[in-house]
Amino acid sequence: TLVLSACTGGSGASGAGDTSGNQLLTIPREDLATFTRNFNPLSPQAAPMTLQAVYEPLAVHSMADAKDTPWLATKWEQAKDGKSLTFTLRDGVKWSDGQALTADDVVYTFQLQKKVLGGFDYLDKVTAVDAHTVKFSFNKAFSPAFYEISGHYILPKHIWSKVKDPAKFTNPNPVGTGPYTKIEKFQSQSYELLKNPDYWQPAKQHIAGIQMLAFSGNDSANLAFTNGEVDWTQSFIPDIEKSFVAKDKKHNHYWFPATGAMINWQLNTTKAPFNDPAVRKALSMAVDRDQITAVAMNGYAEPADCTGLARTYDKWRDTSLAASCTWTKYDTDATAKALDAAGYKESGGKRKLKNGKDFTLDISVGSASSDWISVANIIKQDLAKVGITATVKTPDWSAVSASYNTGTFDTGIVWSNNGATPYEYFRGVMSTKMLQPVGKQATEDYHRFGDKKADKLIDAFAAAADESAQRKQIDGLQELYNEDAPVVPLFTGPEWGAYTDARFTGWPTEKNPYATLGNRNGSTILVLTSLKPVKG
Amino acid sequence: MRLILRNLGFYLLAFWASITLNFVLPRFMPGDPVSRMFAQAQGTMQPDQIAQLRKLFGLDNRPLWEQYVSYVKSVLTGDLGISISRFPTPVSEVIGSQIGWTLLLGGVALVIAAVLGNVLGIVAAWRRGGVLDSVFPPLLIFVGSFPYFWLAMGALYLFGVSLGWFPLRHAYDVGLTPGFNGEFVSNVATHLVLPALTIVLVSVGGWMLGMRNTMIATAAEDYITMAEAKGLSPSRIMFRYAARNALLPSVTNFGMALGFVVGGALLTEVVFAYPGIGYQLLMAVQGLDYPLMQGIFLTITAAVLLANFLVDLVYVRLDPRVRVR
Amino acid sequence: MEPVLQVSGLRVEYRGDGRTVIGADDVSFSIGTGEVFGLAGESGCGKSTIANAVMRLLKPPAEITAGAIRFQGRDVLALDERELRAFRWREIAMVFQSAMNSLNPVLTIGEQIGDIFTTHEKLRKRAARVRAGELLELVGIDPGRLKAYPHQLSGGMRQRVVIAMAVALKPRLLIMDEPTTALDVVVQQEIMAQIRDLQRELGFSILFITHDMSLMVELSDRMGVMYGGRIVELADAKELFAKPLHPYTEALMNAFPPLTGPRRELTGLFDAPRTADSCGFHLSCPEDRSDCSMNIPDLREIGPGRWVARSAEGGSPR
Amino acid sequence: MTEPLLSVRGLTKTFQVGTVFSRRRVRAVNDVSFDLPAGRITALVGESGSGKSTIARCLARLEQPSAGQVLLDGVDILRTERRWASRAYRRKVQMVFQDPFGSLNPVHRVEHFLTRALVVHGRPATREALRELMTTVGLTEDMLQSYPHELSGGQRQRVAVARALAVEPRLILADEPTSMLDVSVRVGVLNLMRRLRDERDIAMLYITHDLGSARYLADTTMVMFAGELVEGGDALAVMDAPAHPYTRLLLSAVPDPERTGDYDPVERARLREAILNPTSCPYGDDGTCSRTDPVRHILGEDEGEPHWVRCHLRAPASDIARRVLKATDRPDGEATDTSEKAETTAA
Amino acid sequence: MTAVDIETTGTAAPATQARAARRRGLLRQLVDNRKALTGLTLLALFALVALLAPVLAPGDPSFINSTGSQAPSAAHWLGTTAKGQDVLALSLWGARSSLFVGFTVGLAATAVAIVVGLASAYFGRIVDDALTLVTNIFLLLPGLPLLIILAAFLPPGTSTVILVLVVTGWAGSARVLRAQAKSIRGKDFVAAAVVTGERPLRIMFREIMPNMASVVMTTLLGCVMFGIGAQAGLEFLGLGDSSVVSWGTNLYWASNDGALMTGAWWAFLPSGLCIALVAFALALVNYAVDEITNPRLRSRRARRQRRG
Ligand SMILES: Nc1ncnc2c1ncn2[C@@H]1O[C@H](COP(=O)(O)OP(=O)(O)OP(=O)(O)O)[C@@H](O)[C@H]1O
Ligand SMILES: Nc1ncnc2c1ncn2[C@@H]1O[C@H](COP(=O)(O)OP(=O)(O)OP(=O)(O)O)[C@@H](O)[C@H]1O
Ligand SMILES: [Mg+2]
Ligand SMILES: [Mg+2]
Repeated sequence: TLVLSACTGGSGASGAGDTSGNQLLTIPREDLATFTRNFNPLSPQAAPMTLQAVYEPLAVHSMADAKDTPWLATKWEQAKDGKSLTFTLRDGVKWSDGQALTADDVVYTFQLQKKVLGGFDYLDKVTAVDAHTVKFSFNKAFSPAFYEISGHYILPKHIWSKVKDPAKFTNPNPVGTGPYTKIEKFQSQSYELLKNPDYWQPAKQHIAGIQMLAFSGNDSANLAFTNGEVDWTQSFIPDIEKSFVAKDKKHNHYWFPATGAMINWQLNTTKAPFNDPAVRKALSMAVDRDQITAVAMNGYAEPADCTGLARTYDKWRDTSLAASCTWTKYDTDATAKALDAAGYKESGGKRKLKNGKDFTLDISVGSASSDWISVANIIKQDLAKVGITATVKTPDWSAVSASYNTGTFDTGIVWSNNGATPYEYFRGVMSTKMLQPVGKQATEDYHRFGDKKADKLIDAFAAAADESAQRKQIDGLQELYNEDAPVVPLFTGPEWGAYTDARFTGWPTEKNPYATLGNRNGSTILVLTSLKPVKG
Repeated sequence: MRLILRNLGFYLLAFWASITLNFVLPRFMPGDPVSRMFAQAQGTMQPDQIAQLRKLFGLDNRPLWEQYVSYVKSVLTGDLGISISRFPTPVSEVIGSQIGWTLLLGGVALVIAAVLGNVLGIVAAWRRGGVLDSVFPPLLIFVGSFPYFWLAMGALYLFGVSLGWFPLRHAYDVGLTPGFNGEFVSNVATHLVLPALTIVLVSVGGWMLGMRNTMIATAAEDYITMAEAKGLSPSRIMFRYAARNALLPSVTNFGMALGFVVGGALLTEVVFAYPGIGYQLLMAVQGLDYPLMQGIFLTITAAVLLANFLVDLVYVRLDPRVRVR
Repeated sequence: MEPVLQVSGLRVEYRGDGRTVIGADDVSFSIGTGEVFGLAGESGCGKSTIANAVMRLLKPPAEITAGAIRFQGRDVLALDERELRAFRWREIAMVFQSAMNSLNPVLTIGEQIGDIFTTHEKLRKRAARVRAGELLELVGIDPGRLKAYPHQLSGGMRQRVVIAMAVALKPRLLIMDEPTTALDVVVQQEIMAQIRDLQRELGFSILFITHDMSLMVELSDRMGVMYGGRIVELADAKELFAKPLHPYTEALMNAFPPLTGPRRELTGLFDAPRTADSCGFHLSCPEDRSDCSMNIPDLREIGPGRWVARSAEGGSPR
Repeated sequence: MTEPLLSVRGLTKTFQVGTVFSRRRVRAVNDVSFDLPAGRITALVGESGSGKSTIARCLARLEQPSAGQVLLDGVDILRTERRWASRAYRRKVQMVFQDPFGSLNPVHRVEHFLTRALVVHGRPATREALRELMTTVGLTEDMLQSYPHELSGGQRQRVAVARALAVEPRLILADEPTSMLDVSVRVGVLNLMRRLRDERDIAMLYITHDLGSARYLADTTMVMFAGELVEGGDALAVMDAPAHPYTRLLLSAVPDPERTGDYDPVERARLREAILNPTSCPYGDDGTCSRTDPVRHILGEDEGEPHWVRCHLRAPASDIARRVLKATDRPDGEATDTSEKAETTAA
Repeated sequence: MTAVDIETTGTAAPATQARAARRRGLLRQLVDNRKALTGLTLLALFALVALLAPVLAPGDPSFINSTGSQAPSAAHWLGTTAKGQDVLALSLWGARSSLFVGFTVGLAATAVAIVVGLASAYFGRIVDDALTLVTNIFLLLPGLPLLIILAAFLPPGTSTVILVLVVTGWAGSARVLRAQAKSIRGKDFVAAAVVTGERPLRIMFREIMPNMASVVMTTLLGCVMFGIGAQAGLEFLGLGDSSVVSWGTNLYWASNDGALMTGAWWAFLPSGLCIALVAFALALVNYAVDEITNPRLRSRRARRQRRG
């Protein structure tokens, strides 16, 4: 068979080079070696594209340009007191089985969500005002609710109300309002999503369908991508200029907008030297963020400043504060001075704690996050310059997050919340509301820092009705952040995304940032409805 | 018959032991799948969903022995639970859709390696000091010294990427509908070449050397001298007398090798994005998907045990001496 | 009378890494038609080496470095591979030292006997099986046992199977290398009786090898006693038993306490290895033991058919 | 007669073969009783697999007997030391094995074996003690530094005897000590054993296939067949007037150049066939043996040693048996005379 | 994994030849054997490299300083990784962890195997049944999957890797050693030692074990090979301790940094080659031990002609 197969072998995926106009948009999943036919959006393990191409939300928020695009709802209105929100549904939207979308579907969706998965504590009641209007009532003024509700997928009541156990329903042939709902050729390593014949904006169904491919890891997915066998990837590609762009400068592109969450080096503030903001700031100055973003993150990330805000929130940033940042600038001498001043003197090349012991610390990172391990290693090198011995610990993520949850860790590289506004971020790093004593399970604020002053600002932000009112709170929070240094902000996580426009055009770019290049987030639908096949 | 029963007894005991091990192991792991999933989602998940998810996944807090009893019970009734990382797909379904590929890859590689290795070994022992005998053993040892994954990656880049002779991934071309037709079968075969090749390369040396050495040992037995004295032709002595006996240890090794092959297949599956339960297991472990992990481990164990049992049966056919004992 | 087998001046060396062991040295004897020739001697003195040399079964590192083996006038050492295959078993057959190991454990005895006929007489399988059955009957085993595997038979039965195989082609000479050492005395006697019956019937000559003197004297017509790779005494069996001339032969004869008569004290015999300061039954042995056999004097005929290794000056070796 | 050093009563050994899942029982020794008096050599002869070695291994406590008593100086040691033999017992009872190469660990020097035997039992391993041991068994002192493979078979066996002697035992169990030796050196070892018995008043159990050597060496001879003792008595008496069919078979099978042509193989085969029948020895057509266990008959006495046989053929009541005996053997009047003293052993 | 196949065939050599081997000393003979000499030289070389790594490549080999993988040059003989680490330094330092883990695993697994094998053979019966059952179960349990599960639940670190590899690696050796020990247990010299009054432990380790030297050696080498290979496999999968510099982690990082994809073959090649060379060296020695204890296996240049 060896000789025989040598001749027939060759091109892998079917689509490469196909420009018939009917080509499928091929997307790899590097994190799923195999697919299971589960299109239940309630399941955390729903098959890819369930939430991107099959089911749709009321409105689409793009992190790239921070814009909200009306989708299943055409408009919405917040009550004056901020305690309710009313959506008006689009006319003429049909489920893929031909039935019309009604307000009942929306009401049912949220009922089901609360029943099966919980959440939405602030949500008092969802009512269908009429067939096209839905009203969400809250138990308090809560402006971030808009993003949660508008971004939530909507399910057809007439299907789901008949399902006995919605949590365990695999929904093999989904009925949704999305552009591509027809599942074809489902196999363990690939499947196709074809056009929804009843789509409400048929003019935007330019492409014939989507083809998903399963890969066993970044390596094999990237290989397919750099070989031109898939169109759009979101996996981390090392040295993308060389390994991808250089192969076909004309068609191969990437764009890594800094729309991800802020990645922090968190110090457990319940432990001795780290409870001192001066120490935290001193350590922060020891970190060479430029090297981290350049080497560990392959130059794809943006260094953080002392406002703590990710680049996503640029419009919220207090630029004058940002310009005068001190403790996020790399300055080993300053670190040494600051530590000396705080009482952590160096002797014999080793920095000492106040009790005379060596200043040492552990940095824990989940073993799967190789890029963050490199980040930790650079921090370790940087700390060595000021006489601090750091040890990088890389157990499995589950062990790491267990130590975060209970507050038993020393320091660690951690993600942060990434909402439409900085609300979630500041709540996560500074609010006392989220604060749990060591030993109790915490779900955010692992570093266990809380500032009552921050609470006030955060609550005021949630209750504020408009952006101008919120701006003040955010400015206050930034100043507080600069003072407290609750965590050591490192860089804004980039949103990976690369594509080849050999077979499809219309991709979001830096110049046209209508969405990010992620293919599994809320704005993916915008890309799916913008791409056009290359013909001929 | 008694022998078969005795073996069966052993295998059942071994199976029980692996069920127990299987039950015990994951329970020592730190963390639980839900917080793991939460950590993985990196902030995109609602914290208050955690308790709900726990309920959803049915992680129970009953006393251990109760869990054990019900675990054994459900395993024996073929219910391996519901996968967490592929919720709500039953574990048996996940495994069912994958195991065929592992068996195909592992089986093909094992059979080729064993047959090729044994034949080479026989010939090498037969022509002592010949080219085959002096060149192959060190060469194959050397090739076999490379880590599976290293050879796999090397082969992938050399034959797949640079030369483009073989497909780079998957068990068959995307878009092909599985079926028993020439196109599909040859497609599957093409995809099998590289992954199987690496496993064969790594393991064939062991088979060859083993066979060569037992052949040489066997050739010194009195019954071989007797056969020579009887004036039988050399080939008859070689195959009917020597090889037949020298093959016996290989048969036992064959059963044992299955376990290794699954391991080897796991690494190759990762490199070639080949479907299979080996890689699935790695994912399950990383996602703390107890039920899937247990299910896969149990399935592999059961398969290895079953294969060994079958090998034992074959052995009984091949070696009349064990029949009466 | 033309002897069936004539061995003259045979020397076999085992060439190991660096050192060479002499397995047999200057061995000469002949076997007449229908004669039973016995070869006795202690373990390792070279009996099997001679048997294997006659069958041309020696494998490296063994090498025949001198001497000639003639079988019915043919030069055995000159046979090529193909001639050898035809020669073996048809002309000379052999019963090996241990029957346990000389049968292939994974083939039925029927197949193993049948092999002989399919190879040498080009019989079909079925015919070969019939012949095999007849052979088994000849040695008193139920032909139904053809389907049995070796391990399913007792030691005695296995030995009989091997004997049956040996006489299958009615060879002129049968070599029996300690055919009964591993067996019970009772079984041993039965086997020996059987061999004698067969010999009476088929008329072949026997080269009989053992270290059990009484057994040998009982069975053979003529016998040679070997020591250190050499034959030290060669004579008619009864005569040799009655009047051993070489001290080693005497020692051997003396080593068996009698079953009848009064108890008399047997003298302990020489009990030092050839490695130490003496080589045993001959003179002026140097330190180097590889030379031991060299110091055994050549055989001298001291009477008709009566040979003994003794220095020319006469008198017994010290 | 003096109190025996060691008495064996009703010794039975059943082996379990196979693994947990398929146990099969093999009865190797069945209800055997005998005495081993000090200063006497007792020979145990019998066919291969009849259980001779098993008895020796039971007495050496290498195997645990399934039933019975082993009385050493009147104390049942199976009761006092249940699982493992004490060193005190080992000190009194030593063993010499069949294969002198196999019984000497090839990685140690001769000195090691003797030293260990002395040291384990709390004796100082002085040069003096070692030299004395070596000379006792007829070896030279310089051989202490040799490895076993540098010695001849006879010398090795002498080392094995020296090792046994080192602890100054009162009983030596010798399991075919000469069968692996070259014929030319056998007598030397036999003579050594005889000397030890005479000089040191040691009791010996001499196990052998070789009836000639048993006759040569032993004071008492016992014949074993299929796990049971079938005949016993003064060595010469048993050999010269064998009473049990098996003993006769055995004797007739020994090659003896002086007796050439004396035996009839056909008759012997018949005898053997009959004896090997599964139920003891139904040598006769009434099948008594298949119904009842044979009993012990005392045939005569020689130097205070009763000659006994365990066989129906010797029972006075059995006419058939007498007829059979007449038909197959040399006429033998005296046996039936003493049959009145027949005693029944515990079944 | 090939090791297992090789070692099970190292069947008991005829006693005389084993004796001959002992007489001349196993080590001396190894030095005389060409294969063994090659293997031992290679091993010594690697051991030397491991010991001298701090001298040959001073400083932290994993020091991250710049981007860009540079091809081999005068400054960096084997080039640099994507993080600017010197590949040569990484390979040199990697020898330390890999060899340490390999040999520790080998020694520990062999020790366990010896104890189990000896106890099993010496005590027999229930002990043997139980230990054999356990051994067989461990032998049949698929190794790598078990390894992955174990490695995942224990905290990372060299000691975990060692522990896990010992747990999954001893059974094969135990089976071989048990078989060998059992055949020695049946020898009369063991019975003789019992009769002399020796205690079990002494018999096991002073009487039985010295007779198994060559089998112990082959299993030891096999275990070392297994240890090195399996450690690399684990680390490649990211289940080892990625902060340690070893050949396995080097490959892990190389693959993570897409070394092959970006054409940086120099980051990928050396560590794999090192693993293979060490394993090859061990296999050669193993092969030679087989040959020495069983001289029949020696390859002859040409079959010597029989006289004809
Ligand atoms: N393969 C071999 N290599 C080296 N020497 C050998 C070999 N085979 C036999 N010898 C030596 O040749 C001599 C004669 O051996 P042979 O087997 O002929 O003796 P034997 O008389 O048959 O002994 P036994 O009675 O034990 O069968 C012995 O000294 C032996 O060591
Ligand atoms: N360890 C054992 N396990 C099972 N069966 C055994 C064992 N040892 C001995 N036997 C069986 O017990 C019986 C008696 O064996 P034993 O070795 O005592 O005979 P023996 O008279 O010494 O024979 P030989 O003369 O051949 O040495 C035989 O049938 C043997 O198969
Ligand atoms: Mg011989
Ligand atoms: Mg015995």
